[in-house]
Amino acid sequence: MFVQALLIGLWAGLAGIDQFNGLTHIHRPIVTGPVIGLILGDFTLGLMAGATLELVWAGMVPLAGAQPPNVVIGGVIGTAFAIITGQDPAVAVGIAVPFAVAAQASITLIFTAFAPVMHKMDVHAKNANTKGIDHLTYIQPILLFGFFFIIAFLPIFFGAEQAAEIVSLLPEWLINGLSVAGGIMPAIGFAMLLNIMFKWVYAPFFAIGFVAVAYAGLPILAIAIVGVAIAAYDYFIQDNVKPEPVTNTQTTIDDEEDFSDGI
Amino acid sequence: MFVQALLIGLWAGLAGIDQFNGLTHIHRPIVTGPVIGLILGDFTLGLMAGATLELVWAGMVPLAGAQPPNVVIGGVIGTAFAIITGQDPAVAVGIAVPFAVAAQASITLIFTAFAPVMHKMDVHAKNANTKGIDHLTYIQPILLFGFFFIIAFLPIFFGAEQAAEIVSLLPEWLINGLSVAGGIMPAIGFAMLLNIMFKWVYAPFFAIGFVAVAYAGLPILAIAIVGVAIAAYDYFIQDNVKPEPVTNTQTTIDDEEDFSDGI
Amino acid sequence: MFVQALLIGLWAGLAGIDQFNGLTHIHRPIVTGPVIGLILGDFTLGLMAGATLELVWAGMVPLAGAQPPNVVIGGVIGTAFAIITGQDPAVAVGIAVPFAVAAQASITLIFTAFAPVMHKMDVHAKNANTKGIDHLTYIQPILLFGFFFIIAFLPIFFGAEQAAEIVSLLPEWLINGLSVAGGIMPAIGFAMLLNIMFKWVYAPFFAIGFVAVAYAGLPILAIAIVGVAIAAYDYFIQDNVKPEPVTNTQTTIDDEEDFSDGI
Amino acid sequence: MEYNNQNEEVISNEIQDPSTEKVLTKKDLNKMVWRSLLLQSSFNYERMQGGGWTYSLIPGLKKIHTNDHDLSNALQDHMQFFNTHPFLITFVQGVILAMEENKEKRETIRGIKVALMGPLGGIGDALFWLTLLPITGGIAASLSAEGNVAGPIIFLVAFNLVHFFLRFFLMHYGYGMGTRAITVLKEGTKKVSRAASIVGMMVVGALVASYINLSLNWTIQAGEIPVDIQGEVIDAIMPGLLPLLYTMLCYWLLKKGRSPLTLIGMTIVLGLAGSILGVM
Amino acid sequence: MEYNNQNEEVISNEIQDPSTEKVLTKKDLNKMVWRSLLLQSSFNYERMQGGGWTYSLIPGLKKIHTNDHDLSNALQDHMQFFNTHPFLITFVQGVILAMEENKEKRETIRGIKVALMGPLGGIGDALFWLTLLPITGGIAASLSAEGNVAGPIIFLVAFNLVHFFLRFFLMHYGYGMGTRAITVLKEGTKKVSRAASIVGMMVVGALVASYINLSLNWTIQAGEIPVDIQGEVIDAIMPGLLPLLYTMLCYWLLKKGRSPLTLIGMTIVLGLAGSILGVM
Amino acid sequence: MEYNNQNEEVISNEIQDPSTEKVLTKKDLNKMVWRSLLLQSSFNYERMQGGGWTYSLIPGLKKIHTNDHDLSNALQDHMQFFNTHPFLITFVQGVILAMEENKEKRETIRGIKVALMGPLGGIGDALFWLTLLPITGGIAASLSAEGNVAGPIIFLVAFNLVHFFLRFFLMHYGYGMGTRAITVLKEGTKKVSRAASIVGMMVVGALVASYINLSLNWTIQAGEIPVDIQGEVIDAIMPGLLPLLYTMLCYWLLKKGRSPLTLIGMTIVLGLAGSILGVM
Ligand SMILES: OC[C@H]1O[C@H](O)[C@@H](O)[C@@H](O)[C@@H]1O
Ligand SMILES: OC[C@H]1O[C@H](O)[C@@H](O)[C@@H](O)[C@@H]1O
Ligand SMILES: OC[C@H]1O[C@H](O)[C@@H](O)[C@@H](O)[C@@H]1O
Repeated sequence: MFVQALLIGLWAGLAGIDQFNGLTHIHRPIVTGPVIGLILGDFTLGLMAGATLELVWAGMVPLAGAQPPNVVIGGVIGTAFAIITGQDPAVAVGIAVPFAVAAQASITLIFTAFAPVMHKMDVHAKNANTKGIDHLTYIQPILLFGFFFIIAFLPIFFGAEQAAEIVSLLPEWLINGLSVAGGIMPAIGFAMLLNIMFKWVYAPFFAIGFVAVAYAGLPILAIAIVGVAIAAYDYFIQDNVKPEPVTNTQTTIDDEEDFSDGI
Repeated sequence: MFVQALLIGLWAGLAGIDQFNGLTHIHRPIVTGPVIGLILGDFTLGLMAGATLELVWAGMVPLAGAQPPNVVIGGVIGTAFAIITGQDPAVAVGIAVPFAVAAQASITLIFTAFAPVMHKMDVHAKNANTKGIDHLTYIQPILLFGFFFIIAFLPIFFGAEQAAEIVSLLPEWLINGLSVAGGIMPAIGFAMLLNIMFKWVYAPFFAIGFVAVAYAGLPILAIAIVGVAIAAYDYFIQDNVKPEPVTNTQTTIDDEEDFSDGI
Repeated sequence: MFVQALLIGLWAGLAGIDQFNGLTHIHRPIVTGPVIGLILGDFTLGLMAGATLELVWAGMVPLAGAQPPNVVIGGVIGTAFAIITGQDPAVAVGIAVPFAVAAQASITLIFTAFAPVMHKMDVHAKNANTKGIDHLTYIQPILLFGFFFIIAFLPIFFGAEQAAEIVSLLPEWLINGLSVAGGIMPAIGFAMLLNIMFKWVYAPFFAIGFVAVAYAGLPILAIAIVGVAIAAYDYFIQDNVKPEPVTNTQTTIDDEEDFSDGI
Repeated sequence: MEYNNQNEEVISNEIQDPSTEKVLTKKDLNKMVWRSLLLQSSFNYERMQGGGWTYSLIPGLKKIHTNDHDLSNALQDHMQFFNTHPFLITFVQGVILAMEENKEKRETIRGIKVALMGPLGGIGDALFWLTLLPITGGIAASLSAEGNVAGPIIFLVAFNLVHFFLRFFLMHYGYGMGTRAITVLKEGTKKVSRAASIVGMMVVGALVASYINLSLNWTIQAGEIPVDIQGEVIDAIMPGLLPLLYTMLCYWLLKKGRSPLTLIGMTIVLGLAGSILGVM
Repeated sequence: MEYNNQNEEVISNEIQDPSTEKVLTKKDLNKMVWRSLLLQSSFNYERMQGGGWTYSLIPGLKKIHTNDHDLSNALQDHMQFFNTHPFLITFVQGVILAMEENKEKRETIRGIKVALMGPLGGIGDALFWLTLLPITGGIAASLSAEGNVAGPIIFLVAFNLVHFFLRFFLMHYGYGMGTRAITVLKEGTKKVSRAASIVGMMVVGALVASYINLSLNWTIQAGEIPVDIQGEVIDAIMPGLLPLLYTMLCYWLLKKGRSPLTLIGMTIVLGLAGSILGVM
Repeated sequence: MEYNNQNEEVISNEIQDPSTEKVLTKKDLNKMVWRSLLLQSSFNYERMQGGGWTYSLIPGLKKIHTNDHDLSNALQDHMQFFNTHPFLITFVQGVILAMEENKEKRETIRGIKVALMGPLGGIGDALFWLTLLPITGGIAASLSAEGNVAGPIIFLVAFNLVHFFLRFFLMHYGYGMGTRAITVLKEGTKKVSRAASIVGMMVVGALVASYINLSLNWTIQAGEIPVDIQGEVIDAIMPGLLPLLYTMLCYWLLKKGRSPLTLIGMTIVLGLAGSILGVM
């Protein structure tokens, strides 16, 4: 079992990277299913389990960074258990979901904890050290690889119950708390953005954008359209009302002065 | 039966014109009912059938050009069959509705097919040929007369079943397709309007009007009010920021010049 | 019973004042209950009846001047009858509510009828007669005292049935009519405000505020935020487009003139 | 204040005879009220009431623009898309005739016309189609149902009293209002035409989103997953996207010199194709 | 920059004594906090808290405007429609007193006053009537229900701690904020009064649509067809139409010289008529 | 036209080397397409894709800004909050690179970047996550379910055809569009940067209200009365109040010189506290 668990772990690691980087979507159950099938020696069952799990995860996609139950772990563990235990793929879903949910929480956690790395990057940016930025860029993918490897390896190697116990060691309040913190975190990003962008003259537009979402529930595109409309109007009227170039008058006066002098 | 069918056809033709031109509403079942009653020799039954059909068609009115099941054909055929077959007016509704729906489709079709006539009118407009416009104006009413005459005459003359068969000859996809086209057609009208009205300075207002309906679902009146508010604001600020008339200064300078000259 | 009814009346009068002036909230059932209990000799029962009635009236508060069933009368009469008749406080609610509703109607009536007093105040304001305003200010509290005294005294003294009869003498159409009038009345206040504030240049903003509530149902705060945003934008652009101070040029010209004179 | 305007040549703004005499008499106005009965005589889905609207104005326009160039300009302008409630049309006529008589800029006239037609359409539908008609019809029906011949008579009288009173009253009222408004707005014609265009363009934007009926009725069955293209995809991107895109396509084709007839053909083909494929 | 303003004479903008000394002491402000307890003493449906609001300001206004003409102007101005949450009133007092002391234009003061009252009304209702009161009341009730005399005591203490703390704190806070704001905005009084008026007018427009309770409860039975006049007709034309029209009617009558008392009489007659006819 | 701007020093607007040569080749652009695959490589909840976005631009920025001061400025600027759909990213890259190459003001670049990211995020999610993926996945699943090995193959091919075609096409399309737009907008850089900032700030305002997930899940049981703090109190005052306040708090702390790391610590403590107390 060790070799197979190892192979599955490696695949999960790759898929885990692909879920966020590359996005070729080899990480979806439809692909992962047959791959696991191959590893565990039952390609067709893997294919079919992958199909079932693909449908379960249809529409469960990360919007604006919010993580749904993890599709990689769901696909890998679901298929593996379907083949190992010889259960119907539909039953395997039940086994896969708690692991997928745990992975979801952990990734939220990783994305929360990763914020400080940005500040390392800031320093490199300040120093125009692009190599430094490049290097920092590779950290998270490696981390994700390790993480997905472990989460996939353990339950295959030790069996689901033992693995579930290990998973359950993560305290609820911590996971929940970090996920709450993750939800709030963009406020810092916006504050930093405002720190650069904010001028009092632009404050009214911030307010209008905010009200349009908070009260009227308009989607961002609608706000951007209205924003462009307002900006264009503003652009045009500033044009219209450009005061007559006074320089002209000034020149006349200067000429005048010269003239008087000349007398 | 021929004379009666003829008379009914004539009345339907008149009513058909009135539905779009004149709008005295002699075309509503409440009036059409007793008229058909008179023709077919049972005034009271016509009166009562008209009342029933009037209620059926209450609220079925053409909004923004969209055609409901045709009230003229519904009223005429409904009443006629109620009297001829001696059925209860309520039953007559069931017979009238398919004809009314077919007429609805056909009128949509006529209004779709009539667009090219506008381009004849354009030519006359260009040539300031008002007589030409006048003449083209009379085409559609005459057409409507003929159309309603036939649609009313046939089923009375041949009997409902035969007529229904004829009606059903129109292929579904054609009627549906033309009605879809009719729904899209105003885009051309707006494009032509924009072709004349559009300037980039006004584009922001187009965008705001569009967003206000598409996203916020505001009715046109609300948009017009906001539009007037914006226009008035714009009007006033253009006033405010009118640069001080430079002519004044200019004059002083000219005086100056004269004065200097005078020395 | 007379002394007790008198004491209860006095307390109701005070509470009636407190409901609108002072607002220390001694008028809530939670306080009124034990006080009535003391007066009628069963403090604990009063305390508990007060608790029950407090919960009944939770959330029944006057928003934007609209009167809910009167909490003072509800609390006083509810508690008193609970103690006198020895009924369960929950039953007392049923007795209290009609009186509370009658009091609600009467207060709406008082607030409607009180509008003319404002015009007395206007005269004093015009004459800068602050003493006059002060004196008029004390009228309504005194009136409320009397009103609440009577409404509380009568049913305790005569018993609920007799009192209910007296209450029912008020004709329905009158009470309803005055409350309708009260609902419309703010229009006069706004008209007077507009009479002072209105200028055509500001009309667009009035229109936008109106549309935002009437059509989009936005709350006042949202409108105020957008209003501040618009006002700020307007403030800033007026800044931007301020025509170059012409005085400057003017001065140059004057200097010029002097200079020429000097020659 | 130079907005690059490539359309100026479409309908020229220039007026050859700018004299602004009062030439319309009460009789002229009344004549045009009668003509307004044919407002929908050329109804079609491209311009809706544009033809009938022009027809209704002809006597006035002829008297105002004795110069053929100006008349042609006016006629061409009015021939564009127009739609409002048929009972309120005379109000628009009145206002517009006063402006024509005063030789306002075509741009201003157009802006006001478009700004009026949208709201009046909605108001008229609410007042007459959805209120006056059901009320008079309902009362008449309850009489007729008892065999009372008064039903249809009362209906026709009551309904048309309102109807014709409005037509005549609104023509003269609108004309008066137009005349008065003009005197007030006289000063800055450039500014007034800008204001009219602002409102007009907002209304056109709103009409594009509300008048054009173009949506897909198309659900892709991807294996077991149904995907509703209109509801789940297009509307998620932007509601009203298709009407907007189609209008822009038409506008672009017109600019490219394609004739409106081509666009009509294209639209009909589109409709038929959509119908045959079962996706519209 | 001449906006034709025919109302200037209603309450003159002119200040006879424009000296801007700091005359208000902490004691003065505290005195006006106590007066603020009578904010609703003259509550009525025409001006709501207008009378009590003026009453609450009197000591300050007298000290600031030693000139009778100016005092009269201020009093008349404050006597207009006013309504906000009674616990937040002292914040408005503070801001306005700072502005009065600085002899800001009446227009500006009015604009700020109106701009503040609307939002603070809603916020206060949410915070105090719908949160603080149920919470303190609920806790107290659960004590009282067990016969514990601490119930009412805890209620009164907790509630009024918040209540009176707010009154005093907000007065001084508002006054400080007003004073600071003024220094910032000093430069362009014309522009500031314009900004204040913009927000004020938007709030008034919003209040017209939300405060006036005028709708028909009237269903016409046209034969068998029921027509709900408010829901199907008026709202289809424009929601809030009746409040708007009635406000405009009142405004027009005031302009015509009718006294507000006449309007009150008219309104009561309307209410009674509506009630008797059963349509309101 | 002096807007008091205290932030100018944060990222300087000054460009030391303002020469605007065309230095980017097709190859450079393609290289950056490949880099764009790591857009989410540093994903985190503070700046989301800010790090990966900067990473993806590095080859271009280095070639454009040969001056270290300018390069540092650009890198710091791009390192800020960024989030959009990963498949549409190359379009933003293209536009921004064209602007960088043209040495537009940092303010303008920032405004355009922010203005693009919000709408493209929503559009991309609708098009790719919620449409393309379920459709290709669904079709493939129905093949796989029958044991047909074509399922996964067709899925990968079809999906990535669209995916990679878009990445390459949009990069060049965006770059071309950016270049063209610049020529049009050339004249008034001050006015263009103002316009960009207006849209950018509106989008940021909107994102604050929609991206930050901060609400209380807290019901106070006051005796028998349950008070839902979020639904009945906070939302009644203002929806989105907490996200707004928290953003303002962070902004204020940054201004006070606190480091972003402190803010992250604070946020995590807040999250944990909220979680332990069970109110978030
Ligand atoms: O919403 C835009 C974008 O946000 C985040 O970056 C991720 O959740 C992406 O999957 C998503 O497309
Ligand atoms: O909607 C306004 C108007 O549109 C079209 O012209 C027709 O449907 C009319 O019946 C309707 O009143
Ligand atoms: O709505 C604000 C305010 O309006 C009126 O003044 C009263 O109903 C108060 O109780 C309320 O707080």
